Amino acid sequence: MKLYEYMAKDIFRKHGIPVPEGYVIERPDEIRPFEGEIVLKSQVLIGGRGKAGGIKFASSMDEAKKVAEQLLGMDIKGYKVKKLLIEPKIKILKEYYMSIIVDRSSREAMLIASAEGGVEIESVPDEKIFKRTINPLIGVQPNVVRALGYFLGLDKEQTKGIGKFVYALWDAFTKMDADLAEINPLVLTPEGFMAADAKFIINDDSMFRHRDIELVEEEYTPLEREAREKGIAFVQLDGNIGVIANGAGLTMATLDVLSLYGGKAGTFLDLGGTDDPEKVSQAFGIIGEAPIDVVFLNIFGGITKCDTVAKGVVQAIEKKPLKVPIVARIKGVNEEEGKEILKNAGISAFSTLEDAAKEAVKQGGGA
Amino acid sequence: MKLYEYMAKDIFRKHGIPVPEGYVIERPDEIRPFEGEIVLKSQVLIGGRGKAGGIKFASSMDEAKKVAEQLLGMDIKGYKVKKLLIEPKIKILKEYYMSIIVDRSSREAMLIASAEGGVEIESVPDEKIFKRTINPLIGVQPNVVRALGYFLGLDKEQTKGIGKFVYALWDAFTKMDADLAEINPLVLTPEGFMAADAKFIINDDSMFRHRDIELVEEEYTPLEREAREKGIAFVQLDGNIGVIANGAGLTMATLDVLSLYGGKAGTFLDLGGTDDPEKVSQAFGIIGEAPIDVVFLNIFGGITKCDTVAKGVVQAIEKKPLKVPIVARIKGVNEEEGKEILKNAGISAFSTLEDAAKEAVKQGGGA
Amino acid sequence: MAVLVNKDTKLLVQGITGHQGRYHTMAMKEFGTNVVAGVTPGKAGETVEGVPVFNTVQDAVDSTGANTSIVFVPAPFTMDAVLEAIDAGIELVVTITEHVPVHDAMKMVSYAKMKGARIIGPNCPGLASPGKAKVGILPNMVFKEGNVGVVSKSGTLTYEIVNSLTEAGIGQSTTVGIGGDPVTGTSFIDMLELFEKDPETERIVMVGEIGGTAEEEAAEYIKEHVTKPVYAYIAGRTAPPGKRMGHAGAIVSRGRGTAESKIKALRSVGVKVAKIPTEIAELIKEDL
Amino acid sequence: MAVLVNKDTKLLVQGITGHQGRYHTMAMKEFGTNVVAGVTPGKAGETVEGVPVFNTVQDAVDSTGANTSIVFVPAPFTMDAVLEAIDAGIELVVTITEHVPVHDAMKMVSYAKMKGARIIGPNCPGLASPGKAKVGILPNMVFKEGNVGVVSKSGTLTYEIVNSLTEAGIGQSTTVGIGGDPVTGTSFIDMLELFEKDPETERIVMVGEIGGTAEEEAAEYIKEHVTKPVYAYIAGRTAPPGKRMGHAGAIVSRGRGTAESKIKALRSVGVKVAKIPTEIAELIKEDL
Repeated sequence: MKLYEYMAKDIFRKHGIPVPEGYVIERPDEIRPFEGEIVLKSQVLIGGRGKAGGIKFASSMDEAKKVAEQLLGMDIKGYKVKKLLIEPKIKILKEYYMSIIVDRSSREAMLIASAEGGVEIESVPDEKIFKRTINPLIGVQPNVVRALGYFLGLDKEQTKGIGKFVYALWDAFTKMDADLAEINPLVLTPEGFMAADAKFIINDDSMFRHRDIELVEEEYTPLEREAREKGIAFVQLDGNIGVIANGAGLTMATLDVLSLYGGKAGTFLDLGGTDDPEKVSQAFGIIGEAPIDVVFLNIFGGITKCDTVAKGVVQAIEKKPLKVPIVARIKGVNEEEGKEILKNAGISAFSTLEDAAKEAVKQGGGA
Repeated sequence: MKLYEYMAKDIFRKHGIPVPEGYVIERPDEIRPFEGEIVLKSQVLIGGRGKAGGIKFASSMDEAKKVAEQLLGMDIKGYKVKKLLIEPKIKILKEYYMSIIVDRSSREAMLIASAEGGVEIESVPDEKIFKRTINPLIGVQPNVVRALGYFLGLDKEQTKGIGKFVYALWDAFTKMDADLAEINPLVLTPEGFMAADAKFIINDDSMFRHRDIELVEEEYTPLEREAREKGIAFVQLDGNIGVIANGAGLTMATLDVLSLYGGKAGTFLDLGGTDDPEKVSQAFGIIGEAPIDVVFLNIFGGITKCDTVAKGVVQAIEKKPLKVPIVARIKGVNEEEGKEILKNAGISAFSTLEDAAKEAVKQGGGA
Repeated sequence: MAVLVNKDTKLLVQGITGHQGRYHTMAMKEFGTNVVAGVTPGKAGETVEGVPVFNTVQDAVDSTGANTSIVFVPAPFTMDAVLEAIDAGIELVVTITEHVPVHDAMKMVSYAKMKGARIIGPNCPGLASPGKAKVGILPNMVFKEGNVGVVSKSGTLTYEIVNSLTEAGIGQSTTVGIGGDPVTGTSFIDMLELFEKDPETERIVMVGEIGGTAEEEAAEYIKEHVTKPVYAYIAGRTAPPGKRMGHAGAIVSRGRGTAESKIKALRSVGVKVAKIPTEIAELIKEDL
Repeated sequence: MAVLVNKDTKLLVQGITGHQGRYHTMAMKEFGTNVVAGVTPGKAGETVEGVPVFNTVQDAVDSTGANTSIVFVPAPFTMDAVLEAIDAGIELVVTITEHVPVHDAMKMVSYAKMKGARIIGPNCPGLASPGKAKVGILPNMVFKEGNVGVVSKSGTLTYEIVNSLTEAGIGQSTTVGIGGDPVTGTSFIDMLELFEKDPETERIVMVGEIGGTAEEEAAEYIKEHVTKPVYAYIAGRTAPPGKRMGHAGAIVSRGRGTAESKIKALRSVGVKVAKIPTEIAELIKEDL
């Protein structure tokens, strides 16, 4: 789950990472009196909000309220600004980049840092990026901090300062089950290092350990949110064919085969290993609400039998009929029985993915 | 460093292990008013103090003071009682044993427990002892606690209770760099589990991380304490030959060879890899204070050269002459030069350990 | 011979008294697997499908000599179950459970490495060597004994592909589902190494998907170390960036993990990449 | 061939700018060791005995291809130095430093196991293969090339024994001081295994001492796995219980770790145990 900047900074603060003293507002009149200059930061989950005009400065109450009015409700790349984080403007001597991620290749964590901060790390050349895997059982050791200090060209005192940062970031990363904990820019101020921005993704599978964290679901469409609540793996796409299949890999493959024949999927819905009629019903309920022209059901029967899934489908559409046609492809265990059940409900069922895909594309009005 | 029971219980308390609410006294009049019954426990580093009469109960102030008077100053197996730990008497339903030690064979820690508590664990038959190695990088995991609960015949609630104990003991063991953390007996009271006794040894090499812990040196003789302060590996033994050698293994071997010829060492003094005259001087200063009849110096010259050690020896005895004769065995690099230097100082130097040992035994009046 | 499991496999089922545990104990026995024990804390003394249940893995190992384990326990307790198996000396721990926290996965994989054990999964369907043993939830009827080694990140998609191989008369030596999570105990490379060494395996099928760079790394490995013909299918060509396609690992983000990159890397080292899953059987047939 | 070190050893000295580091860099070079790099944080760019110094082990490895390391850094920083070496891909880390906290020793030994590296020590004199290389602080002049493998918990006592072998005309393949601490990276058994496999080693000398049960475990191992003749000396026969004899591991406590028990165990599996250190050379001579 991706967190808003202010939530990420809360976590950082709790784990000892220095962040600017800020507060969150939802209305312009919540701005508190201030001296000097403040920064108003739109709280959205998408990157590049600075360039999109989502971050502004103000040096008087009047100006601040005007800016807040302008930012709140603004649309940034499809995300609506509902909250602003208000912080004093920081005096920045230098900007760095630092993050810890789960590294798939090494199956360990990875510390990434660069003296080129404030820009997307992807745009920094490799030789300017410090990378060290951190084993989860041993954690960050002093030699990693030393190597980082040398790489970034820091003096002894600064290395000590950034060391505290790394240990604290590791603490936040591990205790909060992060997929990613990123500080960009990590800024050097006259008072030392500070996290000027913060990005934090909590591993979805670990949320049961972090019930105190406010749920963020902005990154999902309303329909995706509904599916998540029901525990259904569902992604909304921009085509017009509603794909349901069993298994993530098979569902992806179904999308790909449709595309080969000129079709475009409007949904990715993975039934998983279930043939529970209730679950199948819920899945068809979700699909029914998506803006699609045809449903493409692709089932490979293994542990889940074709006929039980077919029965579930028929029950589901009897309970709440779909407004669009269904094209099915049924293969595997009890294939014939499954086809028969679907046929009786008026659903054409194919054996090969190719034939079914072609039919779905046709019914969807494509190619 | 072995801790007194009250120090061990302080550590336990800090790490969340329930212990009786007690306090330490050095004078009988420090006993505080109480209700019910109290136990007065002599604080000595030796086991078996209960059988030796070092633990007493009292149920009135008068009785308590009388008992305290009797215990304070008492001699238990050569250790003088200077402090008493005063605790309320606990209602004991059952006694268990639990410890965590550094296990040499597995190079991990080991959790040891038994339902046969209150007796020396060495006297408990193997099949009644629970043993599980705990890897230092992963720590105690829930499955270990489950297995322990089944082994001890605990119910689910009790297993939960003993689990808290194990986690807390692991915390104390690792954070305090223990060689051994032992609770015997670990008692089940109507209020749950509690550490009735406590034994704790902090790893000597880790003391630099635990400067806040009061130093306990009771287990050493005054001369051993002096040597420790000077950083000299010195052990006082009950023979009359004062052995100095370089290297722990060689010093032990020297003791053994002496014994083969009927002699008995009065000291174990390992010069280590040093040939620094100041260090050699200090070593001879220590040896000079030990009740011995002859000094046996055994040097194998390698990285340390025989002649430099010989020079150091001569300097040392010139500065402060020994009251007893020195028999030397010198072998290895610059052997001849070393022998010459010693000979000039009136010290007979042999090449073989056997010859030298025989001479030392003779001069010591033995065999 | 087959890789990882064979007739010497003595299987322990962790979480045997649950719905999945029970069902698959039966299915694995039907496949011919020697299921010797089950573990569910507090259920010692019961039996499931004739298999004795123990409180702890150590008890089960001591009583039955189990050397392989399959884990069905719920995600919050999976790491503990896997560590328990490793500590009891189990050499191969097949972890079926999905939704295991990724930090738990990292820890258990590191611990397994330290103790010389192998984990397959988490979030995987397990593995099957037809004619020998199955340790997993793959459907029994899709397999046929033969000489193609299959390694895959997917579940159902794998069954589909294996089924099409079987229908085409192409048997399999071992089929391994390594799981689609970001951190798994066994990688494509690990399996390629085993298949390359296995005298019974003549051809290798790799089923990948978007996310991460495991397929690209596998391509590098194939170039240097694999002499047997490799066939591949990569799912997710049309998945949009930033959207997680079911599996926790199946996401194209920050320009990494695209199907194009994987397909290109595999083709460049001579791997035949199929456009649709069932095409793999055809590609193999062409080469026979 | 010799075990663990040979002409391919490219040695890195951690803590090279300290007194011990400097002295032994020279002595190891004199022995013929290929010392390629040193590390002392903050001293990059300097040289010691002609050896370039780097700030980090990774830098040293990247620049020189070092594959073995010797650690002279002070005890409070030893674990960090060892972990740094392991993370940089060093395969053999010889840890000379004494007084390393035992919990640090346990952690670094576990970590090495996870990463497939070997630690010798801590608190050990290192190892020497005459005619090939020395990675340690053992005195150069006591060695002679030959076919006896020596493994010992001691320092000076080992030099004494090796010297007596050399004086008797008996050369050594490799001499390894594994250290006398309670937890060490390499055990008697590890070395027995290597010596048994090494074609250049014909006889094995084991120098043990009181404390622990490593010698008893070695006896078990010898019984099952060692075919070459083994000779032993055990120090500490007359050490009183409860008194630590210098080495952190050398203590007889709770009735465990006595010399009698060790000698008995070794004799029972055919090991010839010497009464005094120099007798080992005589026992070997009798067998020649």
